[in-house]
This record gives sequence, structure tokens and C-alpha cells, in this order.
Amino acid sequence: MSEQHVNKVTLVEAVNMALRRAMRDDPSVVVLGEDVGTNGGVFRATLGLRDEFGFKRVLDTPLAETMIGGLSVGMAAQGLKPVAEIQFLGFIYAAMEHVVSHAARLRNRTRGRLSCPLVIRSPMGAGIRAPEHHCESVEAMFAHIPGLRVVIPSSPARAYGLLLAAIDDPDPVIFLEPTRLYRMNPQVLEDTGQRLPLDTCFTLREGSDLTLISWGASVHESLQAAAQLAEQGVSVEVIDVACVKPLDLATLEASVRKTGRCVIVHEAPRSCAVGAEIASSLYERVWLELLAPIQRVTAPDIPPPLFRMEQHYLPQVADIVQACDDALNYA
Amino acid sequence: MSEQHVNKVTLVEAVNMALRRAMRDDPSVVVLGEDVGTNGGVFRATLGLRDEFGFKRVLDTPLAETMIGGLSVGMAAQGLKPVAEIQFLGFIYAAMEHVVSHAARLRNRTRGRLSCPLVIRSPMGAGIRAPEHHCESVEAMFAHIPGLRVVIPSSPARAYGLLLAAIDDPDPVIFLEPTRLYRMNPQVLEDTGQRLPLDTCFTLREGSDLTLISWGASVHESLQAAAQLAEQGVSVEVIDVACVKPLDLATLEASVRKTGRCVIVHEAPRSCAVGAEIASSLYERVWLELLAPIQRVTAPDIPPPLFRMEQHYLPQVADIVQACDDALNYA
Amino acid sequence: MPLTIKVPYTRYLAPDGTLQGSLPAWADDPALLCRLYKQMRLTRLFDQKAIALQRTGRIGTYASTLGQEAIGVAIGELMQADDVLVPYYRDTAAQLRRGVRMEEILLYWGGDERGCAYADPAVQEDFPPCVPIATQALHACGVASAFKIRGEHRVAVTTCGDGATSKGDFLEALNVAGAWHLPVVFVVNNNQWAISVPRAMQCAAPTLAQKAAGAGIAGEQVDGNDMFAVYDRVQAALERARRGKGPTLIECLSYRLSDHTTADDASRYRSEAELKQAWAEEPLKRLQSFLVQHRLWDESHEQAWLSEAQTRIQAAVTAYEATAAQAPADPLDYVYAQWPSALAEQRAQWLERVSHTRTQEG
Amino acid sequence: MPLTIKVPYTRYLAPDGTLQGSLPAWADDPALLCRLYKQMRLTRLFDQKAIALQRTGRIGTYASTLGQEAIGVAIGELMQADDVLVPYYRDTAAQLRRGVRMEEILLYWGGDERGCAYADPAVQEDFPPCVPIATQALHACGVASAFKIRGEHRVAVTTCGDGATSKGDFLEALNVAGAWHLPVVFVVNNNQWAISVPRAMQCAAPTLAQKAAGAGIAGEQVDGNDMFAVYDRVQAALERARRGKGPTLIECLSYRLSDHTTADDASRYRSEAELKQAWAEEPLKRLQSFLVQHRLWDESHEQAWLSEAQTRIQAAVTAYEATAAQAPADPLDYVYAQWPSALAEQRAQWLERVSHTRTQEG
Ligand SMILES: Cc1ncc(C[n+]2csc(CCOP(=O)(O)OP(=O)(O)O)c2C)c(N)n1
Ligand SMILES: Cc1ncc(C[n+]2csc(CCOP(=O)(O)OP(=O)(O)O)c2C)c(N)n1
Ligand SMILES: [Mg+2]
Ligand SMILES: [Mg+2]
Repeated sequence: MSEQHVNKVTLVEAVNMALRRAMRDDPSVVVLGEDVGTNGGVFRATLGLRDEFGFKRVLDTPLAETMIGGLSVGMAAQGLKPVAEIQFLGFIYAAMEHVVSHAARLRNRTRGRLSCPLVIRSPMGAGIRAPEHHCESVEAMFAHIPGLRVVIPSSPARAYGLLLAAIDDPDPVIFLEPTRLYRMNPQVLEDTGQRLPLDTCFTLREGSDLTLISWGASVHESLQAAAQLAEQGVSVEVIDVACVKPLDLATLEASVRKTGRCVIVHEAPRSCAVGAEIASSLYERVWLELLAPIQRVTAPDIPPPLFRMEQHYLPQVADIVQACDDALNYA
Repeated sequence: MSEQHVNKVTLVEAVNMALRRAMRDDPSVVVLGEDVGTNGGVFRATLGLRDEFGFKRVLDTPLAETMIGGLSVGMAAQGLKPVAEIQFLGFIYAAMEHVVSHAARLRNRTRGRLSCPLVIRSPMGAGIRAPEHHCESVEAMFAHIPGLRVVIPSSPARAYGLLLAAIDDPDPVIFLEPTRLYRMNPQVLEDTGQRLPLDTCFTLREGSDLTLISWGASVHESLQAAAQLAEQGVSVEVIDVACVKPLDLATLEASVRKTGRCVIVHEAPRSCAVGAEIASSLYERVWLELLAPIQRVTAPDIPPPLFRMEQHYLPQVADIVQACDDALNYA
Repeated sequence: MPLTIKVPYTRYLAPDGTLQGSLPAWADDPALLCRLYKQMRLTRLFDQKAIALQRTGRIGTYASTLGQEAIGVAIGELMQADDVLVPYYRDTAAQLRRGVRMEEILLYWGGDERGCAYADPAVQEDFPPCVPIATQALHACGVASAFKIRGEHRVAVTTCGDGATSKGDFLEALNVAGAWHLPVVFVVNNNQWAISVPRAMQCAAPTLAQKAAGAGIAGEQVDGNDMFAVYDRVQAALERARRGKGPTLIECLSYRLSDHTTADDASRYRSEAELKQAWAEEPLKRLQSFLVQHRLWDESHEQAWLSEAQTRIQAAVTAYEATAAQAPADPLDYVYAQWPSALAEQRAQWLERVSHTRTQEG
Repeated sequence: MPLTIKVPYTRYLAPDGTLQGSLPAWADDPALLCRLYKQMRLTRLFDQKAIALQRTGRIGTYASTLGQEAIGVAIGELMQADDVLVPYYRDTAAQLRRGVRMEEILLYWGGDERGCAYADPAVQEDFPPCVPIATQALHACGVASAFKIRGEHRVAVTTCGDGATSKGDFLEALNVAGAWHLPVVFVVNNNQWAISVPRAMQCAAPTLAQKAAGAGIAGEQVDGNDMFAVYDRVQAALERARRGKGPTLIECLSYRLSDHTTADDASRYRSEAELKQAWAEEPLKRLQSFLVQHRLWDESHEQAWLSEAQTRIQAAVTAYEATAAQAPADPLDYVYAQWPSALAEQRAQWLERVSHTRTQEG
């Protein structure tokens, strides 16, 4: 097939494709949020949806995140499938009460009489030279909450398949899209409607010496680190967790059982992040098989700096390689 | 000294004593929240403060947690030391944006020009047969946020000394008070104004066979478990973490280095809780000295059930003893 | 010229039950009026029973509806079955009339989630009582949005207290209801107190109804102790909403005759005199006086109804107390549609633990 | 009778700079008027420079203040040094006049926290630009509470956009300001757009000023392109607040002549015709016309000021670009008053990492 016939899409285009597919296939899917209509979203994730599906299914909301959260709960309880956009993850806090106290609990509270099949999409992460609050990675705050699913795609294909699955899912899903990857590495992607599972990790590269676990934008650096290490003859297995709540520990466990060494990479500040849960769960399961302590490569426990210092904040390929070396050379 | 001269105070009375002491010593301390004035708070933590310090320093707010959070930020930036009460931890989410995006960052954002010396007090935890949302233990959501301190006392003396220190502290402190302990185990406590450090754990019982780490109401069951195990000749060291952010890992590390075994107990749901951070940090530090994997005794990953099933949700003494046995008998 | 505002106010019955002016046409229906009164009486008796059960430890904390019966009963009576009620925790009156069963209400306050499962088909889509203040107002807007998106002529009705009107959720809800012209009715039960905080400290505006102005929606006050006033205005608001004419905010002026909940002691913060005055204006006696004055009701009716009501309530209490324990897996089975395989281990542990404890307890 | 409301509106200057009626007494001060005009012109030139710097990658995303100069300059001019400004991100105009330096504003948008450290003593207690919409309104209430608690006759002034008036924070702020009678002035810069969402979709009320009614505070509209109107009403509101007469909400009707930020393309969602109309009403030209008509200003004044302004701006850009890199520890040193010993290890790692990267980069 010649280059020009190949339909390469970026991650943000894949999100758009999934939204369009879901809305075509299921009339109960509605999209709402700030600037999602005429403007197609500040990143263009909802581009063209208003034209195709009209004002009733693509709703520009007033500027109020609490309202976006609460409205989605009410719509979902009515059997709609709202896909709400929070413009940046740093603005989700006002919606927290509705996510934690209602979306995550309505089914349990009513013993299944009502439920909350909503998706909250939000761009996440640093590295795009954006202003303050446009760089957050607070997936851990949601991953702590029973009743939620938290999904973070790291490629166009996974964005497409996971978003479709998230919209199908009968329970609330927080769907976080790494802005740094929005326009990186376009992939060939057919609009097949094929879902990806919400309860398994994705092994992106097989290896036998060390397991490199990551999610979101850091998967990108993790793959680069694995490639560098391969040149040195080290065989690294790279796993994209993708669904950080609930966690598919079985896949992670099997890999670490095989390799005996593990490095976890994430962009969120270190303390009480998802990396801690993965590490402690793995220790509980494979303690005797571990050949070295699990390393965490993370942002430090500081707020994301404004963009001049942003590069220092984010885990770099060199940091990951270093951590892998440490694990590999552990006495 | 005869019984009747001993001044025994409960945890909630100790909180009241500390607030009164702080307000007497420092005119910049003000108390605000729902029902904190005339009513003295729904648990009576602020009892009598309105009478002593007047309307200007003990402020009944309108019913709006976002407002309580935002107002406290503004007051604190002006050099007041607001001590805000969120009536129950389950109602703090609406204040989250102000805590995370402002309180935790104002100093950093202005390179020290402005700061946020506020305290947010809130009753936490299950076990008092209260309605839904009155039983939350979401300390992990705050412990993940750089710029915050998160403090949880588990005795009247620690409530008193830590609250005074929290009010002194030049940065924002989330101060969580276990309702289950509010009226349990009164202690002799003098109103000396003595502060306790915000950066160290408290070793409540020394031991050599196993380290039992907990905080909040679970400290109570942990001590009981240690007593039971002592009867069987097992020497358990019990540590109250008390300050879950930042974490005094040095004390925990030293203890586990000594005992070689560790059990962590908390009331929050398991996934991505503070227990995970403690466990992974300890593994990183004392991996070679550990004689068994670290056990976590926690609530399951479900919302706190209404009170009929509450007892099953909370970690029980028997669960802790069992986990200790498992650690002790690890092959 | 400063900003000026005028807010409509409706009252038909004076506190002593005498008429002020003439009644609207719908009120010329003795059967309806007696039904409303009987439902209010039933509600109050049930409320008393719930408090008694709490005092003896057979349910947990309970929020009394004493003094708010006109509001809830009117709402419950007027809504159609396929409308959706999005209530707060002080809505026993409306919920009972909608079809929620007494034993369900007891189960809920008795610490059992099955109390919100609702057996009656008429309330399948109703929300359970909402505890986080004012959040329900937004859920109602979501429900109303769903109606509008699907082109259905249904209405969402949501209730809250005076305190709730200070919370952003309530105000954001009014705003989106206005911006989207949603079929939703907001009923504020202004019972003058938010726990210990009096209405005057909650807001400097003379009425809460005028919060509607900022959202560009209809707003009005009614005497919430006057069943005629509440019924009339709620009916009009439902009608408007159903016909696509937009949302309404109705502020009902009432009084919380009870403590905030059974965990509260209102004598700490409000005066005997105020309470006494409020009792003189309460809704049940007022409607009863009217009915008696117009010979629609008498002592024998009253006795007959009291006895039937008590029988029903006792049956509900018996049913409540006979409810079997929850299945051990219940607290897990409804967290997700399907318990995640990733958490299989936790499930096993939980089941073992619950059955172990139950065995021990005998 | 439905709820009715009347909102005051103030305008002195027609779009062509001609007077409508007579000016207030304070306006009889040519020096003041010229100073205001010059400050507006300086602001606009600086704004243009900032956009140019963004286009060439020398600062990051920038939110233009084009078309909002009358509002910001009036606020900055009228506030006393010990009042506190709690601005949002589109407040370059007010901040500059208050004493924030141009190079600080560039540093901030250039991705450097030192841009909010503010060297000028007059702005030591001012807040930095607030990004999370409407949250600043509550901070201003907190600041005003502090003034009131300490018995100080100072005022907190906070600004926000039209979109911000939908967010709970804004509405909760109005409410507590009313309930507590706080010395705070809320200035809404209603520039008709919240990114791509037009004013009409934000709220069904005909004015945003009437949101004051729900909080029981003063509210009014002014022509935000008319410096006389803005100045007059902000002055009155500051005066009221300072004298303990309570808060005011002022809605300034203006227009966002720029894209939302440099990351936005407004041509995607609004018409050329609308923009053209807005240019005909813009504030700078309007005041200039008035001044020229009254012989207070002429082309030679204009040229002289343009050249001085450009010199100042160029000096600021030079200072900005000459700013030394942050110390490696900066991002850690202000997270807490003292870096926690518990995190000592992270500090060491960070410092090593930054210095390592810097060395590599040369
Ligand atoms: C968000 C939130 N904050 C605080 C509480 C605790 N609380 C329960 S009821 C109540 C007062 C509510 O007063 P009002 O809205 O007037 O309703 P009422 O109980 O008087 O009917 C408070 C503060 C809560 N349930 N939710
Ligand atoms: C809480 C929050 N939500 C969303 C955003 C993203 N955002 C930035 S500006 C803006 C529009 C603001 O419009 P308006 O209040 O009218 O102010 P303007 O920019 O027009 O001056 C939005 C949605 C944000 N900064 N904060
Ligand atoms: Mg009330
Ligand atoms: Mg705007």
C-alpha cells in the first residue's frame, strides 16, 4: 500500500473517531463540556460532532465543572451515556464531589436500581509548555475511589478501543488523555468499532531481563529506554497499564515473576501515586522471585513547575535507563 | 492524686482545648465553618469558643464547602491563621479545588511572597453508625498532593499537641479527627501549650518481632492486637504514623530494620491508599532486611457500607492478629 | 437607582385555617382535600414512629419531616408517575406519597442500602435521598436534560433546604436550568434553619426565591404551611415545565419543628418562643381547621384515619424488623455491574470474613 | 405577577466619544483623563508586544487584554496601595497600573514563577493571576474578611469574565459577601465570550449584574468600553466598601477583541461582522476621541507617548530576556516554608538531575 493511502491518525483524532463511532452506533451517547460544540474542543477532540449530531447530543455547557459532573450523573441515571469533557484535568476538582460521592456510588446506593454509565474525558499531563493547572497527573486521586474505572491510553489505537469500551461500560469511567501524546506518533487505524478490554494491561514489548511498567505519556519514554537497553543487550518487557483502576495485577505479576526485576515509571508526583500501589501489590505477590527491589521513576513531590523547569520535572529516558541499570546491577 | 482531681479529656475535648489555647495565644487564629459558632460544632469541638472570642473570630459560615476552602485561602494569604471545619470528611470534595490548586501552591506560585497557613479540620472515619458520607477515610487523596501536610491524631494528647503545631505551621495542614475515637479513652492532659512535631511518627509500644504501623482509629485496634500477641509472647512494636504527609520514613525504616517484619493497618480502602506508599517506600529501603513480605490490613475496595455492614468493613483486631501471624510464620 | 426586585408570594390560608380571598378552582374537590390531609397526617404519624424507633436503637440517625408535610405531600400528589423526584434527606413526605414504602424508608435510616432499592414501579427512576447538600439539584438538571434530549414531556422535581441555596451546586443548577430551559422544578423547603444556622445568616437577600433572577428563571415564594398555596404553585410550575416553558424555583416558607436530626438538640441554639410561634402556624392543623370549618372533616373521620394509619405503620415496622439480613456479598455486588476480576481476591477475603463473623455471632 | 427586576446601567460616552449627558465632577481633571488614556495606550502596546513575543516563542501562551483596557486601568487607578487586587488571568491592565512590572508579567507567561514574586511594595499583598476560573472571587472574600476581622478600612477587588459567573465559586462568593457584608468589589469583565461560548449560552438572565440580587448585594451594569462609566462606578463601589456599606457587583459590558489566548483561533466560532462592530465601540479610541474633541490630546501628544511607551516596553523585554535562570532548587524551595526532612532524598536527586541536565545542555 502506498504511503498516501494509509490513514494515519493521531491520539486526539482517535478519540474523535471513537466518539463519532459511539454516537453513530448508540443514540443514547451524548457529549457535553466547555467548548465541545462549535469549537470542537480546545484540542479538537470533539471536532465535527456538533455538525453531525446536532445541539441535542453535543452540548456546550456553561462554565461550571461541578455542574458538568452533576449533570452527567443525572443523565446517566436516566440511561443516557454522557461523555463529559473536563477541559484540563487541573479543573476537575470542582466535579470531584459528584464523581466520588455520586457517580461511583449510585449503583451501590440503590442496590442496582439506578446506575451511572458515564465517561469523563480529560486531557492530562505536562510537557506542552502550557500555563499552570494544565499539566496535572492526578489519576491516583481517582484510582483510590471504589466504583470508578480509570483509563489512560498511550497510543491512538488504545485511545480508540479503550474509549469505545469506556462508553459501553455500565459504570463510571475517568478517561485521561495525555496531551503530550495528542499529536505524536500517528498510527494507521481503521474505524472498526473494535473495543479493547478495560481490565487488562497491554504488553507493548516482550522481554526477559526486566519489567518496565508505565502508563500515559511516560510509556513513550519507557519504550525509548527499552530500545536503548536492547542495544546494550538487555531484554526489557514494557507494559502499558492503561487501566489504573481496577488494576490488572495478574499480567504485571506474571511478567515480574518471569523477569525478576521491575521499574515503574509515572509522571505523577511520587507519594501515594499509583506506582506505590503497583509496587506494594507486586511485592506481596512475587516477593520471593524478585531479584532486586522495585524502582520507581516519578516526578518529585512538588507541584508541576511552570514550563521553564518542566523538563526537569518529567521522568526522562535517561532516568529510566538509570533505574533499570540499578535494578539490573543490584547485588 | 485522687481520682476526682485528675483532669481527663477526650479527643474531641483535646481538640477544643487546643483551639482555645491557640486563639488565646495568637489573635490571628480564627475558626470558621458550618455550625461552629452558637452550636459549638456538631461534635462540640468548637464549644464555647464563640462566647470567649466573639463573632469576629468564630464564624458560622453559610453552607458551602467550596466557599469555606476559598475563604480560608484568602484569609491565610492575609496572615490570618484560619482553622476551618469541614463538618464531615465526606463533604470536603467541594473544597478540593481550593485545597489542591491554591492552598497547596500559593507559596510556590508566588515564590514565597504569599503563603497559606491554614488548617482544615474534619471528622473522619467509620464506626459510629452514622449516615452515608459520614464515614470517609480519604486521607490518601490529600497525601498525594505536594505542598500539603496531612495529620491524623489517635489520642487526646496527640490531638492537642499536633493541632497546636498544625495551627503554628506556616503551610496548609489537613487535620483529620477519627470520630470513632472522639469520646473513647479519655486521658489526663494539661493545657501546657506544648506542641508535638509534625514530622515524626509516634512509637506507642516498643517491640522486637514485628512492626505494626497504623494511624487514626485503627491505632486502637492495632494496640489491642499487639497486646493479644504479647500474651502469646510476641513482641510487637506499634507505631502511629500520625502525619501521613510528608511521611517520616526514617522512624518506620529503623523499626522495620530492627524487627524484619511489618504489618500496615488502615481504614481506607486498600487501593492507592497511604499504606501502599509506606509499603513500597519500606521495601525500597529495607528490602534485604525483611524476613517476610509486608502485610496490609485494610478496608476492601468498596464504598463504606451503611452501618449494618460497617463492622465488616473496618479492620478488626482479629484481622490484624491474623496478618501478624502470617508475617511471623512466613517461611 | 439601585437594583430593585419584586418577588411574588402566595398564601390562601391564614394560620388559623381561615381563607384569605378565594380558592383556586382545583380546590373545589373535597375528596382531594381530604386525601391531602390524610396523607399529611399519615406522614406525621410515621415520622413520630421513626423517631421512636431511633430512640430505642432500632434505626439510626433520622431526619424528621415534622412541619414540612404540606410541601412534600403536595409534590408527591402532583407529580406524575413518570416524572422523577430527586429528593434530599428530609423528604419522607414526598417519597411516601410517590410510592416509596414505609419499610424502605426505615431500612434506609436503619443502615441498609436495600432501603433505596424501591419496589414500587412508580418510583423506579426516582433518586434516593441525597445527603451531600444541594448536589441533587444538579442531578435533577441532568434528568431533565435527558427528558429534553429525548423529547419526553416529563418533569424532574428536586427539593432542598434553605441552607442548600448557598452551595454552588444549587446555584449552578439554577443557571444551567435557565440556560438550557430545562423541565425542572426546584422546591426550596425554607424551614428557617440549617442545623444551627438561621436563615438570616445564610443569605442577605430578603427572599431565597430571588436567586432565580440571576439565572433568568421564574421564582416565587409561597407559604409552605399552607397546602393550598404549595399545591397551587407546584402545580403551575409542573405545568410550565411539562409544556416546555422552562424551570421554576419555588421557595416554601416553613419551619423545622423538630431537631435537625435525632442527633441534634435544637434547644441549644433556638428559643422556645420561636418554636411556639412556629407551632401556631404549622400546616397540618391549619388544613384540618379549614376542613373542619367547611364540614369536610370531623373527629370521627380523624379517629378512623388515625387507627388505619397506625395499623399501616405498624405493619411497615413489622415488615422492616422481619427483613432478612443482607447477603454477605451485597456490599460488593453493586459497586460495579460486575465485580472486577482484578479484585477477586478481595471478594474471597470479604466473604470469608463476613461468614466467619456471622458464625461467631451465632 | 412574575418576579421582576431592574438593573441600573451607566454610560457617559457614546462609541464615537461624544458625551451623553453631563460628566461627574471627578472627570473635570484633564491630567487624570490624560493619565488614564496614556495608561490604556501603554497597556495595549505592551499587550501587542507580548503577543509578538509569544509568536516568536519567547513567551508561552498569553491571554490578551485587548479591548478590556478601560476596566483594568480604572481599577488599577482607583484602588489604594493597601487595597488588595485578586485578579484573573486577563488582568494585565489592572496589574500594570497597580505596580506589577512588565518584565514580571512576561516572566509569568514565559513559564517562570518569579513573575509572581512582584518587586513593587504596592502590590506585595496582591494575588497573582488566577487560572482556575472564578476561584479568585472566594479568595477576595477571604481577604475582605481579614480586613473586616481586623477592623481595617481596606477593600479587596476581584475580577473575572462572563463565563466565570456560572461557576459556583463566583456565586458562593457573592452570597458570603452579602451575608457577611464584606468590603469587596466584584468586577465582571463581560467580554461576551468564554473561549467559544457566547454570553447568551452562559446564562438566561438578561444581565449578569442581577446575580447580585440572589445574594442581597448591590449590582449594576456599566459600559465597559467607557472609561468614564467604569471609573465612576468602580469609584462608588470602592467608596461604599471602604465605608462598611457592603459589597458591589459591577458588570462591565465589553468585548474580547483578541482570540481567547494565543492558543485560540476565534475565527472558528465568531463572525467577522461581530468583531468589526466591536472594534467600532472599543474603549481606547473612544476616550481618545473625547480627549481630542475637548482639545486635551493631539497627535503630537500621541506620538510622544507612543515613543516613550515603546521605550519602556523595550526596556522591560530586555530585562525579561536578561533574567538569569532560576536556581535549581527554586521549584522545591517554596513548596513548603522549609523543605521537609522526610523528602531530603528527593531534594538531593532533583539537584543532581537539574545540574546534570544543565551541564549537558552547556
Ligand atoms: C455538602 C454538605 N455539607 C454539610 C453537610 C452536613 N449537613 C447536613 S444537613 C445540614 C444543614 C442543611 O440545612 P438546610 O439546607 O436548610 O436543610 P434542612 O436540614 O434544614 O431541611 C448540614 C450542614 C452535608 N450533608 N453536606
Ligand atoms: C475551572 C476552570 N475551568 C476551565 C478553564 C479553562 N478556561 C480557561 S479560560 C476559559 C473561559 C473563560 O471565560 P470568561 O470567564 O468569560 O473569561 P474571559 O477569558 O473571556 O476573559 C476556560 C473555560 C479554567 N481555566 N478553569
Ligand atoms: Mg433548613
Ligand atoms: Mg469572557
